[in-house]
Amino acid sequence: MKLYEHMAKEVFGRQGIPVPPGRVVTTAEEAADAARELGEVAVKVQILAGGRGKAGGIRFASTPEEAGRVAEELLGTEVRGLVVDRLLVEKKLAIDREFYLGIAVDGAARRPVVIASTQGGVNIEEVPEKLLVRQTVDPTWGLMPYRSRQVARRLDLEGSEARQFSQILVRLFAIFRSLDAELVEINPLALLEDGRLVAADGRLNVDDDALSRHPDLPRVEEGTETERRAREAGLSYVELDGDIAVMANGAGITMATLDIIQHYGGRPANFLDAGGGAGVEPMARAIEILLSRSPRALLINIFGGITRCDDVARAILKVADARGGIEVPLVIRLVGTNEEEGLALLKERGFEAYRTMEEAARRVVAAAAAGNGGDDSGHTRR
Amino acid sequence: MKLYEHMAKEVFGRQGIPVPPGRVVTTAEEAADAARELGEVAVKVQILAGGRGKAGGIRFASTPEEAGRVAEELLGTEVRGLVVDRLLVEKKLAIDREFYLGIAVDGAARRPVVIASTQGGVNIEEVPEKLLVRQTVDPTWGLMPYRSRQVARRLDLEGSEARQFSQILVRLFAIFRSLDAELVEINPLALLEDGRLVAADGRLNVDDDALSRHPDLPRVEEGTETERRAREAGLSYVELDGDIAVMANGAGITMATLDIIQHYGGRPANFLDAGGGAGVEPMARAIEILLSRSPRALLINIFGGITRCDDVARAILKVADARGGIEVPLVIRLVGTNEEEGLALLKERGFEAYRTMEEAARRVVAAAAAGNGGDDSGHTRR
Amino acid sequence: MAILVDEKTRVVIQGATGNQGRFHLAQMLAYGTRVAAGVSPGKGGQEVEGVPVYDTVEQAVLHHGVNASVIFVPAPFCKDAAFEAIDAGLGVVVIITEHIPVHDAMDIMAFARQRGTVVVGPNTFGVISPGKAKLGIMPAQAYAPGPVGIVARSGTLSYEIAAALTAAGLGQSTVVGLGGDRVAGLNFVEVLKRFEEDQATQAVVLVGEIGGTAEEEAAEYIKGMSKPAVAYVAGRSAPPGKRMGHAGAIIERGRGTFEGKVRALEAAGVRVATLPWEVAGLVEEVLSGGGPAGETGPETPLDGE
Amino acid sequence: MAILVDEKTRVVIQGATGNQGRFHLAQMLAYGTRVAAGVSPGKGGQEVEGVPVYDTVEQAVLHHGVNASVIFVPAPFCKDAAFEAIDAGLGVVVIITEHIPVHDAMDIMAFARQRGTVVVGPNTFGVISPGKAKLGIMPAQAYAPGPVGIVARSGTLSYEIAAALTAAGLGQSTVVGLGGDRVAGLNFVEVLKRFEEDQATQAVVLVGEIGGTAEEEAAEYIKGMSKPAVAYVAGRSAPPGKRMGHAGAIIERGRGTFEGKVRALEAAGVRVATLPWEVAGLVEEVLSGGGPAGETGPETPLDGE
Repeated sequence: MKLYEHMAKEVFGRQGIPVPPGRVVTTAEEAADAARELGEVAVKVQILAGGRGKAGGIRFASTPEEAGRVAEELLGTEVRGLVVDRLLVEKKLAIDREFYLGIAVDGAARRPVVIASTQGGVNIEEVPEKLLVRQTVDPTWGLMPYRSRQVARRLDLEGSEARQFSQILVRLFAIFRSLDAELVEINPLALLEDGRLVAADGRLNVDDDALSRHPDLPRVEEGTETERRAREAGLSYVELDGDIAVMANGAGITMATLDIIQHYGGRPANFLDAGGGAGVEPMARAIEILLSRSPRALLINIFGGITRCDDVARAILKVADARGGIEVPLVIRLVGTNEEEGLALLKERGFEAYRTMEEAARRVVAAAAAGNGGDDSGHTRR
Repeated sequence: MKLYEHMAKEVFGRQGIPVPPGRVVTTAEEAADAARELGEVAVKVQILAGGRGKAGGIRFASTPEEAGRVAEELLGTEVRGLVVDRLLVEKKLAIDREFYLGIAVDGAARRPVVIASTQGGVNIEEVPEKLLVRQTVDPTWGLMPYRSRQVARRLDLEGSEARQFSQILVRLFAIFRSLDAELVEINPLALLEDGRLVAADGRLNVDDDALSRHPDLPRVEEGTETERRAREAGLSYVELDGDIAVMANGAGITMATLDIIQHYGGRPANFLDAGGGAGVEPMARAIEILLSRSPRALLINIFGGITRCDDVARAILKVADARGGIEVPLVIRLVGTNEEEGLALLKERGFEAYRTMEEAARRVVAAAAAGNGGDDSGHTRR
Repeated sequence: MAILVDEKTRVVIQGATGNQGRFHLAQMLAYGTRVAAGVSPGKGGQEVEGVPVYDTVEQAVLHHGVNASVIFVPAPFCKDAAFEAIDAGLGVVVIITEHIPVHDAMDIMAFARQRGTVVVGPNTFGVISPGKAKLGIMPAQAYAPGPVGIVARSGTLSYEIAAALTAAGLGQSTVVGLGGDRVAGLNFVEVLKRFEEDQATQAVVLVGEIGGTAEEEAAEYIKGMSKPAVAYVAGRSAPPGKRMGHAGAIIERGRGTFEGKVRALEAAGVRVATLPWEVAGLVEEVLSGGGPAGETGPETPLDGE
Repeated sequence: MAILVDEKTRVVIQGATGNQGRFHLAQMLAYGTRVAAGVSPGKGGQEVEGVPVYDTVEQAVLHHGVNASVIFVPAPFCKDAAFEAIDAGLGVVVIITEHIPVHDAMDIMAFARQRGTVVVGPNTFGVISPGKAKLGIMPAQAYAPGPVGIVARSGTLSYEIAAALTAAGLGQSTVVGLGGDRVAGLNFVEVLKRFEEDQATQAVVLVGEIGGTAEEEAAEYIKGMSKPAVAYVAGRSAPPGKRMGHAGAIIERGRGTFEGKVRALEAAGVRVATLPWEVAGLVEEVLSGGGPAGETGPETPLDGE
């Protein structure tokens, strides 16, 4: 779960990391009020995506009136495809230099990794390797102050900058660990003209699998309406821009299924992994969700391990019953655990199924191209 | 620093360890009020010493009136040499069995050690070894639930008892670590007739060296007035029941000095370690404290390492100046760092010093026996 | 021969009395795996399929000398269960459970490393040495004993590929699932090293996917391997992923893409299949001496020792 | 020969710019110790007595190959300093600082054990191998090179005894202060083992005190030692101590008393002095073949190798 900048900064501030004074607003009036209090301000759209500065999502205002006007212009617009419904109005900083500081999970090292640079800001991804300091941290004892001093040393920081940096890093790591973060990031970590280091931006992504341990954190929803419905049903679902809906069981096989469809010239409409031994009910829900997006064809590709083929068949029949038939060409590939039972159930109701991915993939691409699944489904399009 | 039972139980309760409902009272009326609320109660003196049950410090009362009467009788009395100024009035428990559960620092293992027994209660120290479970815990990862289940298993606990016990142990260990405890102890950990496990008593000793990390903990003073004054001066001081006051530098040499005095037939009045390179001021304070107890003689035994002999001499002279002379026989043994300067300073003012512990010890014992230090001090007794 | 597990492995099932644990304990027993004990806190004294259940792993070690565990306990309790297994000195711990918090996973891996325990998973289908032992949830009928070692990040896709190999008469020495989580125990390189040393393994199949840098690291190692390798990588059609902030991009620095992985593997002499069902054919080729495609291939004979 | 430290030991002083650190750095240098660097965060680039100061231990290792540290930093920062030294791979870390929280000490010892670092202290006077190297705060004039190894819990008392030995012409191979805290790094047994293996040491002196069980454990080890041992134990006259609750009593179970310690040592063949100044005489006796008093003494020749 990604937190908005203003939420991340609230967490930072509570842990003693300096952040600029600011207020979250949802109207132009509130923005003007905030500016009246703060003086010259930055007005920043709060969206769950990076690159908002380049996309015009950060503006400055010298007066309350200007702040109100800028807020008016930003609220309700789309920035990087996301609707702007809140702004962070912050005191404008007099920045001398911009550093980068992030902590993420390094899968290869199986450890947290600190990444830091004195060349932070919008172009951090292009900073040459030699200007980056990377340091993995053994989670056993956490990041103790001496480690943060080592990072500061490697960045060639000295004196007050080194001291402030070390303290911020120790606190950022404490946040990373205590909030089960997948990522915490301060970019830029701004060195102000008066010598203070301040988190000018903030990012905090929390591990979805650990959210139950953090009841006090705000909950932020992301994704389209359909993606949210799928998530609520416990399904791993991502919308794509094609027209062939796909359900498979397991992330790898689902990805491979999309690859194969594309290989044969088709365009997948989504990624839907119903793996992990889902029962009849979740699978039926999955099929309903796929059909709700009006694809040109639907492919169900199951190699049953924990997933039982008879359950898959029952899920298909359940949806067919509820809708009075499946309205788009349906191609089924069904092998593995309880295969015979599953095939028998389907056959009884006039559904056929393939045994290989190859046949099924070719067929569904053809069906989508023709706008008709033909003799496979026994059902007509809507 | 030792916490009172009621403070320990407050900590336990906050961490989810079941404790009996109760209230701290300082008057008979409050005790009666508490009993009115709680029903049948136990009235327990709050002192920083064990064995208070056997010493009559725990009484029971069936009615508010009786509770008031019992409180009246207990308040202001001495139990195990300590004045009773507060009582804990607790709902009386219907106890089926008494367990023991403690966590301490095991110096030999350099780790926390859990000690548990199903034969708890007042005679725990006599419980045979085979009925005790000891388990040291690697502090690296703390005490995880599986370790507490192992302890429960070794105690042959089952079902609900095992579950409750494991949960209490995990929480008690968290308290032990997070509060820098030297000792946490629940004795008895009472198994009630209704099957619940409850901390019927509680002990929590916090490491003095870590108190600054725990500003929220109450501060409890212990020891005599003089011991407190010494502690405030940063001195390690314990009163004994003899008549020869002793100041030395270092815990081992101080202990050895007491041993030697006793060896020659004398009786030390105190243990005072002014070690660790104390300067003139703290040493002068130390001598003042010793003299305030009106000993029959005073021995200052210094082997100067970090401690400088000239500082010792200056401290002695400072006290002599302030008091217009030292009023009891003073025997000095002074060797080591800056020895010459120290001896010269003393000599100038008529003080002599020995070079060996042996001579000095024999002399001070003789002086105390005679009630006169004679030619050594050049000063008369008060 | 096989790697990690074989007919001598004595297994304890943690979470043996839950639905998943109970079902798969029976399946593993039926396969011939030496499942000696189950562990479920509070359920000590019960039996599952005739296998005794204990409250602690310590007891299972004491009474049955178990040396490997398969963990089915729910995610919130999994760190505790894994620590218990590692602390009890087991050599191999297979964590089937999915949705384990990533910080718990990092802790588990740090502790396992301190103790020298091999962790497989989490979120893995497990490990099977066909005909010898099955520690996991994979469908037994997909496998047969033989000379091919398989190491995969994903479950169903690897079942598919194993089944195709089996159908083609190409049995497996051992099949290892690394698990789908970002932080996992064994990685490709560690498994490949074991296959390289295993006399029963004559060729290896690597089933990868986009994201992370594990395939690139595997390719580095394969350059020095004596045995031929075939790979399939899923995710060619995936749109540029949702990025983990700058830090994610910086960690991977352009690696982790489909093209990058395939390039690295091919440069190491690996035959990379375009479609999953082409894997079996490529394995047949390399086993019959077709050899690796790249110039950096091994100099030792290709069909093993 | 000597144990733990000698003329080749390259030392870094942590907390080199503080009062204590600065003073003792100079003293150690004056003694001939190879003090190569100091560390004080934020003070990198300065010098103390001509010794360069760095911000991190890592740099001191990089630039000077230091392999031992003496720590003078204030107690609240000591855990961090000790971890830094251990993590930097130093072999010996001497912690002079007193009043370190006991939980910090347990953490330090756990980490040191994981990394195989020898910690001396905390709250110790340090280690001196007379004529070779002094890592600590002991008064140099109390010592001279020679055949006696001393291991002590307390500082001043051991200076006293060492000075008496020196005055009697009995120099020392190495003198080790274990430190006065309940949780410490090296213990008696670990130091005695090193003396037993050290060719320069012909007899050992153990300076103990009441409390804990370290002297009893030492006695157990001494039973198997080939070299003679003399001991002094402080605290005979101490009144029954303030007890650490039941747990303390249970841990020690009647051990830890003066009588118990003396009994255990004598049973192991150790000559126990009643008064500190008797130690030198007893050492003379055992070195001239007087031998241990107990029946459980060693069978090998008594005057060492």
